[in-house]
Amino acid sequence: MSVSHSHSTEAHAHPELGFLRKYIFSEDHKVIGIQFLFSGLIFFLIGGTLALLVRLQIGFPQGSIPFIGRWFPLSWGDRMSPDFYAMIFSMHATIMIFFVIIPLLTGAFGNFCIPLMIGARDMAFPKLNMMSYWFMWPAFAIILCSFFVDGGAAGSGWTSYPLLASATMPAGQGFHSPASPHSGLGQICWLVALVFVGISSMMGSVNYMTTIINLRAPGMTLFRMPLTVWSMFITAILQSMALPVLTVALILQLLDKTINTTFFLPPGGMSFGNQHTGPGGGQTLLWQHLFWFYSHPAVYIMILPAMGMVSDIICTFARKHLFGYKPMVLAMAGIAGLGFIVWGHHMFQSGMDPRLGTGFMLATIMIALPSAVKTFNWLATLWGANIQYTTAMLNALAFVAMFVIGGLSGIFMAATPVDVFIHDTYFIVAHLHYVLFMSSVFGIFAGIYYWYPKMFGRTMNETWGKVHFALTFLFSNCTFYPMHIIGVAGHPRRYYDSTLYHFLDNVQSLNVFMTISALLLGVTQIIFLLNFVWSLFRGTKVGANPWHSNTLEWAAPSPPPHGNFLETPIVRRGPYEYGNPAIEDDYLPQTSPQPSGVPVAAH
Amino acid sequence: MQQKGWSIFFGAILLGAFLLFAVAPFVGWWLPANVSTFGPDVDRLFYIILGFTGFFFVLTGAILVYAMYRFAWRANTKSHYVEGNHRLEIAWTVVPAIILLFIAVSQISTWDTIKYYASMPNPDLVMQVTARQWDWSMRYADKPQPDNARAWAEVPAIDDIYLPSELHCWKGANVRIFLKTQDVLHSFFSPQLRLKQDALPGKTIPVWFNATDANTSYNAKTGKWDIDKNKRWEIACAELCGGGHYRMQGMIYVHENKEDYLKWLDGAKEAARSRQPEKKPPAVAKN
Amino acid sequence: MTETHDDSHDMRVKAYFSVFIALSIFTAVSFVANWAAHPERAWITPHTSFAIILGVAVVKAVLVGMIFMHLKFDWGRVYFVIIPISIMAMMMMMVLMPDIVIAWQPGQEPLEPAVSITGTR
Amino acid sequence: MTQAVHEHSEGHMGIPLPTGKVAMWLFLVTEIMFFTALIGTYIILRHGTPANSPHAWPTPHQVHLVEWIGALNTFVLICSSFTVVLAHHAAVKGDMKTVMRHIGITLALGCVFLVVKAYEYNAKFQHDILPGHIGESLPYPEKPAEGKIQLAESQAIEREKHDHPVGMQYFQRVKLQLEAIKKSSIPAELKAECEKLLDDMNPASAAAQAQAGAFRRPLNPAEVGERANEILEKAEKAGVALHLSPAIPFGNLWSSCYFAMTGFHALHVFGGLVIFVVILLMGLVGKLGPQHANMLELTGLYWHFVDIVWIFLFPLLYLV
Ligand code: HEA
Ligand code: HEA
Ligand code: CUA
Ligand SMILES: [Cu+2]
Repeated sequence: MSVSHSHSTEAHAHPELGFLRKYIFSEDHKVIGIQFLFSGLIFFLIGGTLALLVRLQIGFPQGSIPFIGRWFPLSWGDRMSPDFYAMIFSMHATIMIFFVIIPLLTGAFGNFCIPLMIGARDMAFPKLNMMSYWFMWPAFAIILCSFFVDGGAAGSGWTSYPLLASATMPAGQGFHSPASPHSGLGQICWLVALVFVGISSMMGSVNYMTTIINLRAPGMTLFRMPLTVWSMFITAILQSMALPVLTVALILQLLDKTINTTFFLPPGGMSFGNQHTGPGGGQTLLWQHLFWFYSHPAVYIMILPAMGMVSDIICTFARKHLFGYKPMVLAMAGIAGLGFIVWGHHMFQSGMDPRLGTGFMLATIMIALPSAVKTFNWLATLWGANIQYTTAMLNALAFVAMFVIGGLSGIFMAATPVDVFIHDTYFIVAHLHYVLFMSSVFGIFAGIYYWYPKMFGRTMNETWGKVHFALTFLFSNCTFYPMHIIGVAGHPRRYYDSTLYHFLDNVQSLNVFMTISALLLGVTQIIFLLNFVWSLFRGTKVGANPWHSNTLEWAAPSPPPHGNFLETPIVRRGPYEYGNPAIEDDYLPQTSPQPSGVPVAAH
Repeated sequence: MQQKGWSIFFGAILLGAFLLFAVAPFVGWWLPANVSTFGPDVDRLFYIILGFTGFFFVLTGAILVYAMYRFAWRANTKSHYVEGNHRLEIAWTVVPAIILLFIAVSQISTWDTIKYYASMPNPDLVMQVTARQWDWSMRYADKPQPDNARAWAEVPAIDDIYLPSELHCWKGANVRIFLKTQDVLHSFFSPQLRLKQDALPGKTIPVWFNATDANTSYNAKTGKWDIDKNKRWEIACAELCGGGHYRMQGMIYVHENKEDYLKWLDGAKEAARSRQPEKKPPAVAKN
Repeated sequence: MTETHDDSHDMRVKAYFSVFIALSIFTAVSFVANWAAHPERAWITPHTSFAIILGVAVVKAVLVGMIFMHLKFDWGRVYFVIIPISIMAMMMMMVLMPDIVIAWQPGQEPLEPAVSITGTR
Repeated sequence: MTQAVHEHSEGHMGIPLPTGKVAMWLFLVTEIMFFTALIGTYIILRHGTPANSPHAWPTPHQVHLVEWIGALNTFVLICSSFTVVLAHHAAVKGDMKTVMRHIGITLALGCVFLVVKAYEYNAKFQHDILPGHIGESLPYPEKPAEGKIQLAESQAIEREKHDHPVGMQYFQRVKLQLEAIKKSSIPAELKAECEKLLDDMNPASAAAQAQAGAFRRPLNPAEVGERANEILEKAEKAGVALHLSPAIPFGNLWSSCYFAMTGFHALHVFGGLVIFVVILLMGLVGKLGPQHANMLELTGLYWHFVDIVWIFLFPLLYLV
């Protein structure tokens, strides 16, 4: 039970905090959110750079990269070794998911938006909130150091399936793994780092839920909350239920690796050439169950907040009331609920009982339903709108377009017989980048462009923002769309060099094309980086509500002071009163007094 | 105008995406040849889903682009004020629901055929494949159907034949493979047979297929069995298994008929016998 | 404090005490049930004993939850937390059952599990 | 430790519960899932072992688990739950002295629990019932009939190493342990038994005996396990503790589960004890007052949860 001091007593008389308390060990949710934002973006660069290395290898399997050998002794001279390749795509995915998307969506936007959008002064437990950020630091440090430990960082994919990840020598023979050089200390670092990420997220989610349940401003009923808050709420619920399971799985694997427990090692142990593990007794498949029990809900953790944010952004710039507010909320709840019973779709070919496969398939395909409801409601919101093409809006629209592609490819894999062919091919890689990169990341970009003025009091440069958007949209499609095609041709994923295979001869040209697009995509991000930093100091200053938006955060000054609101806002209506014909303006903030002649809305 | 430009930009990219899928089959970027009895079913289901998803892709894309074009910003106008529409909500819940249910249900029987142990046909040929870092160790009994195949899969017999990474069978044979692994997870993937199955440490997993086309013939000149150049059917490993994952390659030899297979088997036995002495485990004394 | 119940404090202590006694007795019951099912005695079948022991554990947990953790009073305010999590917890264990426990195992196949453990007794 | 004081100040919306309590319940949700995953893992792994065979799950006796000690610990935790709830009750009434006394008792009971646990763990270490240490034998096909195919004696062990490498690890472990036992002071009879086993494990001496006429082959790990178990049984009867790894089917898995589950439970108990110490210290410096009733309730919620976990762990590990 962590604890907070009362803000009600000191709300209007803040003692000036020192630099350290104000910007580093801050308990202010906005500062913590921005801290998450900066760390997430830095890790995005690292993860992205790794992705480019991955692409280089696939596009030019025989090519050489001069600096690799100098930095990382494990590689083969000027070329990447296959082990090294395994390491970089594993770390690419790990960093992108656990150190970029989740911290950005829930950490940065969750922290920044929740209290502001429900009209609270801060999170329920500011100290806990601070701790949730600082518990990320051991994870940051460990995951970065793990590149340089003996054997290199983890290299068993972001899924870290045993036994490749977990095989160890018998007690007393050190932490080497007979399975792969990366499964020794590097894997241990991976596990420990993720445990820290998990603890951090768990603290965050308890805090978010409590805040949303108990600290809403007067008048802010549940069904007056903006979808961003709803999505954060549902995400927090997902996290609090799913994360502990991952934590257990991580700890069990950690025990397997360090003290020779046998949770994932089958009876009799396994043999690697002339090296052998200790005795066994457990079940290899158990890890996959525990892992996906978390990680499937986790993919919704990585999309729901983006969906919520995008809904708000679309409404703001479409100047239109959200179409079907309650169905949207129910759809999110439905996705979350169903999300818990579909994890087996990652395991159709894993040797899981095929009868379970049928059940998981039915559940999985049904999850397209709430997603359909969301998609059609977005489209209906745009219908008859008055769309302002700001950078934030463009990114949000791209989210909608790309999520449909990513979601529809999910249906192929959900169908068990088709998945027999498609599983672990580039079709999956295409799917996951469409939903993760092209949906979640576009959602994040949209959120950054949208809330930037609230965070820093200045807008980002719109022109460069649009250039960045257009190029990103173009190149990311060029990078990831052809992956569907090579997936259909059977190109397995996680392949260091596919030119060995006769049936893939045709598609190598596409691989080269994708690599070039990916490099251009990487260069494009420099525009974003420069725009972001430049605008911090030189962006146009703006007032409290530059987008003429309705939600509560725009009622606070930009950037909001400690304590957020000059006076506690009173909420009088839902967040989507745009284009109401009964009033003169085309928007009506949640806090504004009821204009005369307008009937009070039902909710 | 600059406003409407964005809808064209979106439209162009979505159209490009659509066209790439339309063109791909004609330039060889598509499903590999299909030589398995259940393969056509898999492909049919693939096309069914492609049809539905293609339809919804075009539908949503068209609506999005049209709305972006039609409802781009105009000063001094207001958007339509609607909060929702129950009938529409129900419609776009129920229609996809029916389609999705149809998609889901249509999968079940094919899945059943491919994977359920109970519905696997009686094998004409039994073999046991052990995956390991990084090759496939194929074990053949000295006859196509060993007695008590399941037990044979567990306990090697003395006259078994081991071949690294070469899978031999004949056209039309119901082949059953008992799939094992010696170390980590691997996955037996044959694109042309539309077959994929992970090998799970500690378990023995039955897999079956029936090839509908042959690719192997006897070359009297060299005395070897040759694969047709245009029908090289590779086995790939589809589950990350360490550094050599990408080169864990196998080759499928489908003989014309059982006679050919038996002929090949005899040859293989002969070859194995001549290799025998060095291969045996540490000295065995017979008395 | 937001306890909106109206029973007197002494009633509460009484309730606590009875729960405490009940818990102790239940512990003894499960111990005895196990003892009685020991192969040497086999007064009851292992299944009966299993049912008793698990039933007792559930009852004990409910007692602690309801009385000690004040769910009796707070139920109306926290049920929306507890019900989903209970379903989730049960489901997680049950869904794994068919897979790990019966997948690719005897019954369908003529042989013992792929790896069996032999003879040390 | 003060309380969260956002209780509906300024007319905030929310459910009529103190924020701290909401958060505590939500925290318990994550804890429930945590232990569900652990316990679920155990149940599943356990049911995944072959049932109705002699090689099923180890019995408590095999792994030196004493049921009544577990029951005693259950009782200890129940008592402590009772005292914590009394402490909260006293705090509501403002009787801080009683609060201190009850928290003190709870702390003591918690310590008793951990001491008993430590005692149990110690027994495991003494008997070498640790993950990765226990003899787990592999499927040994029928022993070849005498005279049919015989391994050259001196190479038998080599062959074992090749065929059953994991068993050989146990083989080596027992060998070292026996050598240590040989040097210790135990009843002569037992010592002789150990020496004999050691001798039989030695391929050289087996070969020597074979030379002398009687056919002998060195023991394989499964047989070593059998013999080690016999010796252990005799030692137990004689009241001697031998540090010798037993052979127990699925013993490694059992001890993995046992240590993981009870270990994490014990960590939670320890966490609770730290909180109690803090409360006591606050009381000692006079900072504890009726305003802390809420905090005591939250502490209690946590402690009861830890109790409930044990209520399930006890039957699952010791009884069923
Ligand atoms: C944000 C992340 C995210 C999201 C939202 C999703 C969403 C979905 N995913 Fe995805 N998935 C991943 C991230 C995500 N996934 C990742 C990272 C992996 C790979 C993990 C790894 O192995 O490394 C993966 C892998 C993966 C697999 C495993 C493939 C394999 O390994 O063999 C499957 C299989 O069923 C699947 C299915 C689905 C489905 C059905 C949805 C659905 O939710 C999608 C629903 C949406 C729509 C369907 C579109 C909108 C709807 C309409 C326009 C209505 C009309 C449509 C119809 C009638 C069809 N995903
Ligand atoms: C949110 C998650 C996320 C994101 C954003 C990305 C982004 C990208 N991913 Fe990744 N990816 C995954 C999650 C993600 N990926 C996952 C889960 C896997 C599965 C891993 C597994 O199999 O275990 C995967 C696997 C994966 C593969 C398959 C590897 C294989 O199976 O062999 C490939 C290959 O092309 C790839 C490429 C890319 C590319 C080109 C990007 C680009 O979009 C990145 C663009 C961003 C940048 C480039 C950053 C900015 C860069 C600069 C500013 C450059 C300038 C700086 C310097 C030069 C120092 N990813
Ligand atoms: Cu074997 Cu990948
Ligand atoms: Cu999934």
